[in-house]
Amino acid sequence: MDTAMLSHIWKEVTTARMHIPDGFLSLPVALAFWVISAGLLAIAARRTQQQLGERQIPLMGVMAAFIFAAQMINFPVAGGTSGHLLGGVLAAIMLGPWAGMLVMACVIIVQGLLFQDGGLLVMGANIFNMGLLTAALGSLYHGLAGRQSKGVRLVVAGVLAWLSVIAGALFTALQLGFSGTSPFAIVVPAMLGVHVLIGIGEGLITMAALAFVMQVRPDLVSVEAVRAGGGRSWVVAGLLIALVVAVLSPIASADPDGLERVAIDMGFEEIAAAPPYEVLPDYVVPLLGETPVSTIAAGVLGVLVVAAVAIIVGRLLRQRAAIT
Amino acid sequence: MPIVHEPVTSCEDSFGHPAPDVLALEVQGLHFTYPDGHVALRGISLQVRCGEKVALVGPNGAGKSTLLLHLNGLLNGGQGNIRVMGMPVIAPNLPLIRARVGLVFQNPDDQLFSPTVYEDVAFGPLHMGLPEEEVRRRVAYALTQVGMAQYADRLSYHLSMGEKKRVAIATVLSMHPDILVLDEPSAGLDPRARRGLINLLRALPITMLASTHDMLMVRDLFPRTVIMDEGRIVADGPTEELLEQRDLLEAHGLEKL
Amino acid sequence: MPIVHEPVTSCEDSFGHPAPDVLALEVQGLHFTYPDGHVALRGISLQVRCGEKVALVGPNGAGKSTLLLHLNGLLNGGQGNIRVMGMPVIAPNLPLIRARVGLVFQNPDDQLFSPTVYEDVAFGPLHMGLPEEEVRRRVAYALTQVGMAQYADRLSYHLSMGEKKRVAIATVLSMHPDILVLDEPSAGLDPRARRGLINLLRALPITMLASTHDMLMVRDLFPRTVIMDEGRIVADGPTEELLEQRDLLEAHGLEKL
Amino acid sequence: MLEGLLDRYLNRASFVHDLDPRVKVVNAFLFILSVVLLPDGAWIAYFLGWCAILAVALLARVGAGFVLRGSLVAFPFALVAITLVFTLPGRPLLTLQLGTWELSASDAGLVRFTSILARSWLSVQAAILLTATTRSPDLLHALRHLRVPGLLVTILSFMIRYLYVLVDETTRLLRARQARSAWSAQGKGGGSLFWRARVAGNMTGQLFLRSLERSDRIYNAMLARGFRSQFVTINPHMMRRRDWVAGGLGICVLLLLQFVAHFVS
Ligand SMILES: Nc1ncnc2c1ncn2[C@@H]1O[C@H](COP(=O)(O)OP(=O)(O)OP(=O)(O)O)[C@@H](O)[C@H]1O
Ligand SMILES: Nc1ncnc2c1ncn2[C@@H]1O[C@H](COP(=O)(O)OP(=O)(O)OP(=O)(O)O)[C@@H](O)[C@H]1O
Ligand SMILES: [Mg+2]
Ligand SMILES: [Mg+2]
Repeated sequence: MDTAMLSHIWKEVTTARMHIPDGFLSLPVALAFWVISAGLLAIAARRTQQQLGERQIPLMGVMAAFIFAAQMINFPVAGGTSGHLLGGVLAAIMLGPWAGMLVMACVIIVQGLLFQDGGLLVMGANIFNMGLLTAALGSLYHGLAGRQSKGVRLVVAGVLAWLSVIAGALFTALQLGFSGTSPFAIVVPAMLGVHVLIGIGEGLITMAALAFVMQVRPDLVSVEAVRAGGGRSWVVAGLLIALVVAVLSPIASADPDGLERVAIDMGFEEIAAAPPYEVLPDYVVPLLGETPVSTIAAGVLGVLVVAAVAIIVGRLLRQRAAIT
Repeated sequence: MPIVHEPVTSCEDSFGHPAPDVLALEVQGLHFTYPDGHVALRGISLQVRCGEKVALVGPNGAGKSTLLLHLNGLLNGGQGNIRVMGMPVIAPNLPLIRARVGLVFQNPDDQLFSPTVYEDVAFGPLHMGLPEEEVRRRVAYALTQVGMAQYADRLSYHLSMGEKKRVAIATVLSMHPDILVLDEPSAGLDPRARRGLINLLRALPITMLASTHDMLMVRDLFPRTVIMDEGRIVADGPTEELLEQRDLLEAHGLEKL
Repeated sequence: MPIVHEPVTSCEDSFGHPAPDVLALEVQGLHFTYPDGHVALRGISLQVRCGEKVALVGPNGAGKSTLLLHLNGLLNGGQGNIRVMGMPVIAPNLPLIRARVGLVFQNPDDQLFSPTVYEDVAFGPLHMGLPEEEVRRRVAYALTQVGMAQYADRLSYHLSMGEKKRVAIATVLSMHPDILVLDEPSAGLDPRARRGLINLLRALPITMLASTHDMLMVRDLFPRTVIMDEGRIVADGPTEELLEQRDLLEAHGLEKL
Repeated sequence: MLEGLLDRYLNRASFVHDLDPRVKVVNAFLFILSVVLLPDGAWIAYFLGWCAILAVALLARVGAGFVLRGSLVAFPFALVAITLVFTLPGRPLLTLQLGTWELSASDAGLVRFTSILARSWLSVQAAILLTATTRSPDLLHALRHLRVPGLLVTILSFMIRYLYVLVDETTRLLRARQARSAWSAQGKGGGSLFWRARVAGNMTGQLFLRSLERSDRIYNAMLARGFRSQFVTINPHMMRRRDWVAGGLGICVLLLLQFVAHFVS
């Protein structure tokens, strides 16, 4: 393996782009997420059509190309790694939740279809993790911060962007676990651990991009524009979907391997053997435990925590803004 | 730390006077092939002395932009040698080279990515880690040079094309480069803005290499012209003489005025 | 169904011969203000006869593009009247108007939005509701007119700038327009491609109105010139005469050649 | 720089290139489906699947090397599954002593890990063959005629068209930033982490605004040519006999794979 390949691997591992290739998800999991994603996409397409009409076609097309291209924009962090954008939260903030979902789905479809970045059969899962879920989280922005001061809005956007990467990673991990491709006890904490860090880049870029637009074209992100974009029902819908998926996918999973008991003699050293897992916090695994039930619970818990943090942060910030 | 193979020279002698005998730029046998297999440069050799203003002309696809991108190491991997102020353009030198070669891109929108004019012009000095006082000084200097001093707080995004061009030039002037390299500086400007730009470039006391299709500008501004075609230099000499040679111009897709 | 206030005329008489006395375009007292409050047009009146080739020049921001966008109803809401081949440009007439006025935008990348050249040129005829057979015929005709017949299956993205410009013109020629309206057709072309475009436009037997900064092209191609500045028409007459008036040109940011 | 990366289509004249894109899309998708359904350790079936890929690659004159090289993209993801080797219970094959911890690789784990890798690798190669032999407009036509919602396909076709334009724009932006990323002779430079992130965000925001304005201009260009809410296209593809035959043959191969996997080994 040459250095180019190594650096490619390192880049893949240290970016938020968690495109699952074909073969890594079991058929039931892959199909279940195809169904969920297709359903959500159908709603998104209809709602965008209602909002934008015929203008939607060039707008969505160019915006999807924009997200694709924006994912190339990086900034050096340290040790040869760099921060990247995934873009789901940004898209949802700028374009509204439904249009954001549509745009993100198009990005992932094209990445899988034309560039083999993510598989075809597992595309439903990839669309869900990196597109629908992230855009749904982004839609929280309008409810939480739509009318707040500029600073509060930026912070909420940044936190949501950070959470979106974590949520995407969590679902990726859960899908891999349910498919029997990787033991829950390793893949969940490892993915979460890595993406808690990677998500920071997402948060920073999203904040700065939003700040730029606020400064240069304030009309695009004004309160009025925001009001047209989103509603509170979104918070509930997004959460519900996430929960349903977390509960249902193990049932859909026909592969019992995934629920296999994790070898007890497993330690952290072999995790450390693979570079990306170095950042794994020791305390996560004991918390998750070793049984399938607690793993499902962990998944559900993860979703709830992510959502709760989002809401609490938003509330706190709102109160602070009200005081000042 | 940077590797510099030879003592760094400057276009000013130790008394701060221009030193016209120093080689600002030296390209030797440069070949370059794009990853898709397209051969863009087939052996370019070129020397530019301090203080010279040189035009680079030739049809679309001649390789002009490709050559310019090599001058501060944005493209590399081909054969041949490039030296800027005596420093070889190799990876370890790049951080220094980039302060010496100010590259101005064709579309100023690509170059102006900060919200305000000030931030755009300050990017280079800030990246060089200069102290804040010095950064301010340099921004003021650069904006004054291009006649945009009162624009510092404006949003770059809303400037007119001609104003953007000027700011784009200021963004590299603030790094105090020895050589200004411009890719199609007059493209997209109306006649008035174009005239203003030509006057500005004429007045700037700096070495200059500019690719362009604008033969009127070449005649008015550049004493020396290099003609490229298909990745080669096909002529190099005083502009006046070259512009007289109708056959030469026509063979390379250029027009006699 | 379309409302047409007067009998539709055509630039060809009933025998298919050119009819130079018909008014192709008639603008009367056109005012326009952008939603942000910027006044772009302040009373434009202009008549173009069938077969005329008219240049529209003036500094950046004069309102040239704004005027052109009005001609097929992409902008409206201002005061004043516009008629195309006798038809008022009002909402119910737009589908007919848009087939009569072929608008070629400045940046061909904005105009060529389909994956392949063929699909782009077929877009207009298809959306006019023509039968497939006729669409194919028209695509072939339009591509032949601009000398790009063998490019039908190419991807638009991979074309050179000059080729893109030609295809952009073909995309409106396939609609058999009476008037070709071009926004800065020669921008971004190298001298050779520019020359090719000028020859192409000269050979097209069609009424033409083109905004441009390219005074060489104006001299070579357009017998009549209209000068705009700050939303007004400040001069209108034979190109030869206008190009002689140094004061007039300089007052409006143009250059005498 | 990115053009080679972006354009996966290989312009060759071959039987495979000439097939109706619908046949290729359906066959590629079914192939992946069938590969994913292969059980662990069905080595013969994996091998036969690979032979099928090779045969198509040769027929399409794209070369096995091209397909192989491209298929390495899925490789990093293998890291996710490698832990299976050490965590699945089974006969220990190899024991590593790492400090105080003992790692043992089990046979079952190794089989499962290798099987996942093999299936993924085969799937990626099928997808690469599809894009190497089908131009993106044809791919989109195929999707449209395979009843993918027309709106989505239209948006995708706009996206692909402007992908190239925006990737170029971004490349130029990145270059312009890089060109000014100098360091002082004292070895200072780079700016703070937050400043760098802010610059990246500014670039993103600027690209967004430019894209938004571009979409307006495109919409104008569509209106100017008579667009009225309905997108009209012509169907350039007709299923011919050989398309049906090729499609049928492909499906037979897939059935064979399943048969071999389940009954032979
Ligand atoms: N990224 C790339 N990948 C492959 N080929 C490229 C790339 N960029 C440019 N080329 C090709 O290299 C050749 C030289 O391109 P270059 O942009 O240097 O020409 P140029 O002289 O600047 O032309 P122009 O006057 O149009 O700016 C052209 O044939 C072009 O198609
Ligand atoms: N969408 C818009 N909103 C507000 N103002 C606009 C808009 N588009 C153009 N303008 C302004 O209207 C004026 C006329 O613009 P227009 O584009 O018509 O000029 P132009 O003559 O075509 O200039 P150029 O030579 O630069 O193309 C300019 O001052 C411009 O800033
Ligand atoms: Mg160039
Ligand atoms: Mg204009």
